[in-house]
Amino acid sequence: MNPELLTPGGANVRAVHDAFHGDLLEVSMGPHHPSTHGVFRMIVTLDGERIVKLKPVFGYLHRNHEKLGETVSYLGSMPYTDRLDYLSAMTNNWAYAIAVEKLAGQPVPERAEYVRVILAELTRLLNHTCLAGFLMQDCGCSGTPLMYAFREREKILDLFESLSGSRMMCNYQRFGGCRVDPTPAWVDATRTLVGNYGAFLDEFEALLTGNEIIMARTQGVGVLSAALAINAGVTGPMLRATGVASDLRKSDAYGVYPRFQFRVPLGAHGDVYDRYMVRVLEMRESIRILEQALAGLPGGPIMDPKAKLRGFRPKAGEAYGRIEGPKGEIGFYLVSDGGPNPLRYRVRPPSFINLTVLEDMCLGQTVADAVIILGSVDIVLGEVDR
Amino acid sequence: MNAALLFATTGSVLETLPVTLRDLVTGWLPEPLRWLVNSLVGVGTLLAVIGLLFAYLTLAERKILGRIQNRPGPNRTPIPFINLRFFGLAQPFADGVKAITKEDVVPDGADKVLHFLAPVALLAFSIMTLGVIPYGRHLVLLEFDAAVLYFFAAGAATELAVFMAGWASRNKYSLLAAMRALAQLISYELPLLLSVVPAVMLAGSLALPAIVEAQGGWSYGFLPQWHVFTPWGFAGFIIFFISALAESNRSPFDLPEAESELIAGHLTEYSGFKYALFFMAEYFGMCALSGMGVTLFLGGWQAPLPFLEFIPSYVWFGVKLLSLLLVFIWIRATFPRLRMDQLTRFAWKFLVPLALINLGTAAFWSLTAGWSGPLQFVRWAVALALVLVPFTLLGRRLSAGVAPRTYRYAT
Amino acid sequence: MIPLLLIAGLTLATAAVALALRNLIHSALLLIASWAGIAAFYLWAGAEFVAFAQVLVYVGAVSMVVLFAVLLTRRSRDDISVAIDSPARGIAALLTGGAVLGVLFGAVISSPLGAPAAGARPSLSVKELGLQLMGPHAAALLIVGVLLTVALLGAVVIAAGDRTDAAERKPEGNP
Amino acid sequence: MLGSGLLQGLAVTAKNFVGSFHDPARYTTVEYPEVKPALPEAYRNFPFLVSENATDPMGTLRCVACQICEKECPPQCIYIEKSKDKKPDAAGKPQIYPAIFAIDTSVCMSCQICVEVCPFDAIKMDQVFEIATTTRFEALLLNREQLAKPNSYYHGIHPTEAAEVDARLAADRKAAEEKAQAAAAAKAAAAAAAAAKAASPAPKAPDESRRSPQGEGGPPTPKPQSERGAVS
Amino acid sequence: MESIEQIRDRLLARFPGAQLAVVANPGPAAQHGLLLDHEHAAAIALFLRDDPVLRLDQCTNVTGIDWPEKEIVETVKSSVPDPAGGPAKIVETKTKRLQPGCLEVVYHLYSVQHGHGPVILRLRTGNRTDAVSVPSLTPVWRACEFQEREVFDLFGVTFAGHPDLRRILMWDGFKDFPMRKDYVEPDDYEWEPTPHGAVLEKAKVHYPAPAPAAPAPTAVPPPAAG
Repeated sequence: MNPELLTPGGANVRAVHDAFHGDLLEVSMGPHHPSTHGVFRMIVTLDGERIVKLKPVFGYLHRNHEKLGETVSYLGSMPYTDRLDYLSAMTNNWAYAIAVEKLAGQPVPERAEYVRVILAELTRLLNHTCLAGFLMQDCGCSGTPLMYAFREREKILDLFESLSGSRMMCNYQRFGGCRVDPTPAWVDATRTLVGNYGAFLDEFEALLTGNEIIMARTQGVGVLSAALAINAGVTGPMLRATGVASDLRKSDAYGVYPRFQFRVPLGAHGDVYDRYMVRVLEMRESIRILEQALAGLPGGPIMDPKAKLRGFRPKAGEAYGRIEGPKGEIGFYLVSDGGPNPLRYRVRPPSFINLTVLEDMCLGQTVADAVIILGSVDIVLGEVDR
Repeated sequence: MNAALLFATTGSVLETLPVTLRDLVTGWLPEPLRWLVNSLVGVGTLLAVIGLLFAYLTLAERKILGRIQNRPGPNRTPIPFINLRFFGLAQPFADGVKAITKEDVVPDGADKVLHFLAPVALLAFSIMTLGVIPYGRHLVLLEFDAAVLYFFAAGAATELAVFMAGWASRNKYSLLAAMRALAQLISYELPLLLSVVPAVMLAGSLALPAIVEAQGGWSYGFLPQWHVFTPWGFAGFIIFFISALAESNRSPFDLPEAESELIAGHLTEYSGFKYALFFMAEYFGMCALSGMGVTLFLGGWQAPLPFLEFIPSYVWFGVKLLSLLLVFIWIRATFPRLRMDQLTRFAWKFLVPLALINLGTAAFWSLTAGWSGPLQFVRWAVALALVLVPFTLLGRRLSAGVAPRTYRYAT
Repeated sequence: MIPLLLIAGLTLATAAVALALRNLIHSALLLIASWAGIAAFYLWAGAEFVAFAQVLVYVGAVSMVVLFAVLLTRRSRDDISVAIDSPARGIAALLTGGAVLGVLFGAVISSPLGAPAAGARPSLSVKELGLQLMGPHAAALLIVGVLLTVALLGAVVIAAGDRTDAAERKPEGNP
Repeated sequence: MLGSGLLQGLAVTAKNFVGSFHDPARYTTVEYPEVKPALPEAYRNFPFLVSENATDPMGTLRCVACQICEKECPPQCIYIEKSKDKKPDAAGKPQIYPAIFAIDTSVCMSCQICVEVCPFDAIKMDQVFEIATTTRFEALLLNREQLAKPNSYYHGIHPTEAAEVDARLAADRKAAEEKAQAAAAAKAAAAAAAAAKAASPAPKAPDESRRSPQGEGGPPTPKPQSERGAVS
Repeated sequence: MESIEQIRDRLLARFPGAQLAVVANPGPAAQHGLLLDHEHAAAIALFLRDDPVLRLDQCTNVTGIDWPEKEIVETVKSSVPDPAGGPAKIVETKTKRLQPGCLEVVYHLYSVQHGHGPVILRLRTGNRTDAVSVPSLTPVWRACEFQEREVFDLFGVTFAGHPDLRRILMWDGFKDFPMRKDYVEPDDYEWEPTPHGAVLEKAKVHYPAPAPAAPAPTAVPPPAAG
């Protein structure tokens, strides 16, 4: 393990400093910058066009979500988890539900597990489609890929709305199952959506993947090495883009994932283009999982009959539950002292930790690249600042 | 027989309609005054037509961009008093009123004189370029012997105005963006000029009406002899079109106003009517360059087929101009932006060499004009080879590290 | 006659003001305006090709070189010494200025201009101009061409010089 | 060949441009004020109180001010004050009703936990989303009168859910009546036995009477769970 | 993957001087932790990361937990022989013990290479007031850089050896540590139409006399801006 990798910014910061000459220009990008995906700020030090130093600044959207978790009951925290990564509410709910079920040893019926997998994969489709749209918007397309992405996203959000009542703030999972049992009409609607999602992806890739300008703008930009990625706690598509085969659906095998056949795409260069392509290929795998899950959806109760809704007091103890969210490993660490409120309610935010390596990826690149590299990390400020 | 006669008569009446109208209006004036009023009428109609074209070009851009993105585009602005709302046709006037009424903020550190002068100079130069384009058989405002040189001389002066805008705002971002804009404009002026030289060489004159005349006639009865249907002409047109995109700061090259990086580039400190002036200048520049492209390569006001001659020439010019402008908008909707170094590398290492080689192809084409029979195919084959071979070689060198990738899967 | 005086007056005025201004950028821009004045001279004389060439070359390109030079070399505002620090230097300046003026004036007087040719201006079309250039003056054209290419190559070599240390400036590929 | 990807991209945008004129899938805009979006049945916005009928909303509120929703609401936006007196509810039994029931819709995040935890199906989620107001506090604070909506309205917006709730309530009511009849029958039998015993000496009368009033009390009202769901 | 006890024994063998203790997790999740002492923490972490068998190369989660002082009342049942020879009486003696509070940092380690985990490391500070320092594991796992800064920002645990220890979520001028149990939030009360519960006390402080205890919901807006 090269120790140089480990110090933040590592050797390459110093080397960059010594060789450079001329006066440096410090530019503050954000928090009102049009391309930082929300209130996120980067203090970038430039020498001419090249970036010499990049310090991210957090906290503009900090609501102290974890202190809130300690003052509200276990059930009361569920709607707040929708507001963490507000692009993928269903996976946040599932991660919180899995952690509490592990804390209280709460069994979950078959049908609920299948519905949870279906909703998680739909969220992955939605999140990766949005990411591709935003990334191309940062590359400079004037809104066309973003509009196509949002057109498809709306169809998935309509499914969530007809199931849980709200497009983005679903508050759908409960400890021991789900709140509403999906009707056969809903399952058919999902099947048709999944059926023609492949056609949309083909059209989307025809517009973007072969485009020489996009390839020129993103290939070889923001390279991240596998060793640094693992060591810096990077998870999700960003880690797989560097070639590391790490997918919690395979390694933790939580829920009913072992019953489905799906592959995990891996990148080779760890640059922005690989991160984009890994997400697009993951969407195709999600479609395969959805088809299998919809086919095998069993009957039975959606909620464990013995699950207590109110007065839920898990025994004293702690638990760390995690799932493979669209942005990476999203986990909840809960410590209970037997009371109705958790003693400690901790969220493991994937996009916050993936930003650890933002400076390493941006050094030596230009300002335009820094914007794209930030876009490829796929951050949502609700989860970064909590 | 009378069909042809009909064509001829109606064609010619419509053809010279604008000119007869003008003479009708100014006929009773004494000689020197008539010359003055004639040119004023000409300038007036040109500005009116191009002004309206600019207004509805902004609307067309937003509506076509909308339709490409599966949304309607602006359709809510009613006609003022009869509040009839159809397809948002009143939108440009609403934008105009908004631009005029918006407060014109001038930063106190700014250099007041230059800050005011920049948009005015930019607009003046781009309007000057419009004067020399032949819009129809008889519709030419300025008949210069060296019209092409005049066009590019006025075009080159716009860089000065961009620099003034960037410098006068005394803002770190706009200065940086002005530098980028200048680098881009200068590096794309070379391929623009080089791509025009073959057309001038083949037509034998720098006067634009003469160039259009040279593209008249149809070979084999139906194929129009426009420059674009020759190998060197097609390559020249493509290079001209790409450089025109860059010169008017349009889509793949709209780096100076790259929102995602330098906010609004050298326009950051402009608001209100001055901001609208910049946009007007950009659209006028776009119209002028596509007008030039149509004149040099697409046969100006020539009709595409012989029996379509009866439609007046300015209609053909309008159709071609609009189709070129639509391609501008279409490209803006599809392509992302190039990075600064890629943009200049693309100009110096790809467009300039291709344009130089294109000179050679055009020279070969004009020398072998006499060949006939089987030699025609040899001539076409050699010309095509002279165009395609360097294109593939340079293309491969340009996109050396860039290629679609295949991905492995972990089960 | 009046337009001639007008253009001459404008050109001289802009050039004079350009010298007097303290703000470098303003004076550079006024210098460019005076070049446009010279182009107006050509136009008035009927030589359109030369006028447009003047505008294209000077107002288009050389102005950029001047402005870039002014921008890149500006260290700070106060290092332009304006006052004449010693009387000897002042007299020397006057002498050289006078000498140059004398030579110019002599050339103007002795040139066989005679009365302004009221006759038809020589109708010079671009085609003849081209033929002249390629014919008798081909040698001059080629020499200027070679000179320009050498200058261009020189600029590239010098610029390449910057590129080598820019290459090592690029970090050894972040890990 | 350089540029083939670009041409492919142009082809896709052209297909979408042409498609937007004839293919509904490629023209998804709903021009809102003129065309109202079709809301799915499960759509929820802010809660409302269910009253049995529209004529006397305040009289027939299902809510019995048990304050479970006030405790369970995560952002604590519900404010209830119990009434001093009682009024008969749908089943005719005297129940406490909320003197003040206010929801601060500027704080409420429409998470529908109050609907889930309400044992009396007294509060349901509404579908009205055009709720812009001019003032920050007064207009956004909905009191009891503004919140109450009849059951028929509830059937209008959530038909299937309303049907289930009514079926369940009807079943509960029927079960309650049967129990009441059974209790009444048991009481009658006990009274008959007591009368028979009165003829003979009556040493055991007192303990029976202690048990019977409980029986008479009819179905015990569901005690509001005392433990505080949300420690504030 | 080895159980936590086996890991502890191997570590004790490897680092004889280290005081290691297994912190049992009573809940059904049964994820037991390993309490490390400050001196050997970094060395043990480096060993856990580079040991071919364990290879815990990914530190996914770093959390702070605030354990305030707790008064533990132990009831000890002891039988006291009755001097009068009768049956022994059971006497309950209650001993009050003040368990000292501490700030605890929990690390969840996983192995990407072998796919196993979590191994949970726990580091505790001396107390909650002055001895609040803990050795930083950022030099071992870069993942801890931002998360340790967050624990410093919200709990006040200073990490010795952290390359860039600054506040990450709160602004630099912020003085207190919000996630501690005894944190008192600033009195930025904004008028609420229906104050109840905790907000009611604040409402009373801000609108003592004129407004009734709980202003009627349809009350007129507050006399002065709160």
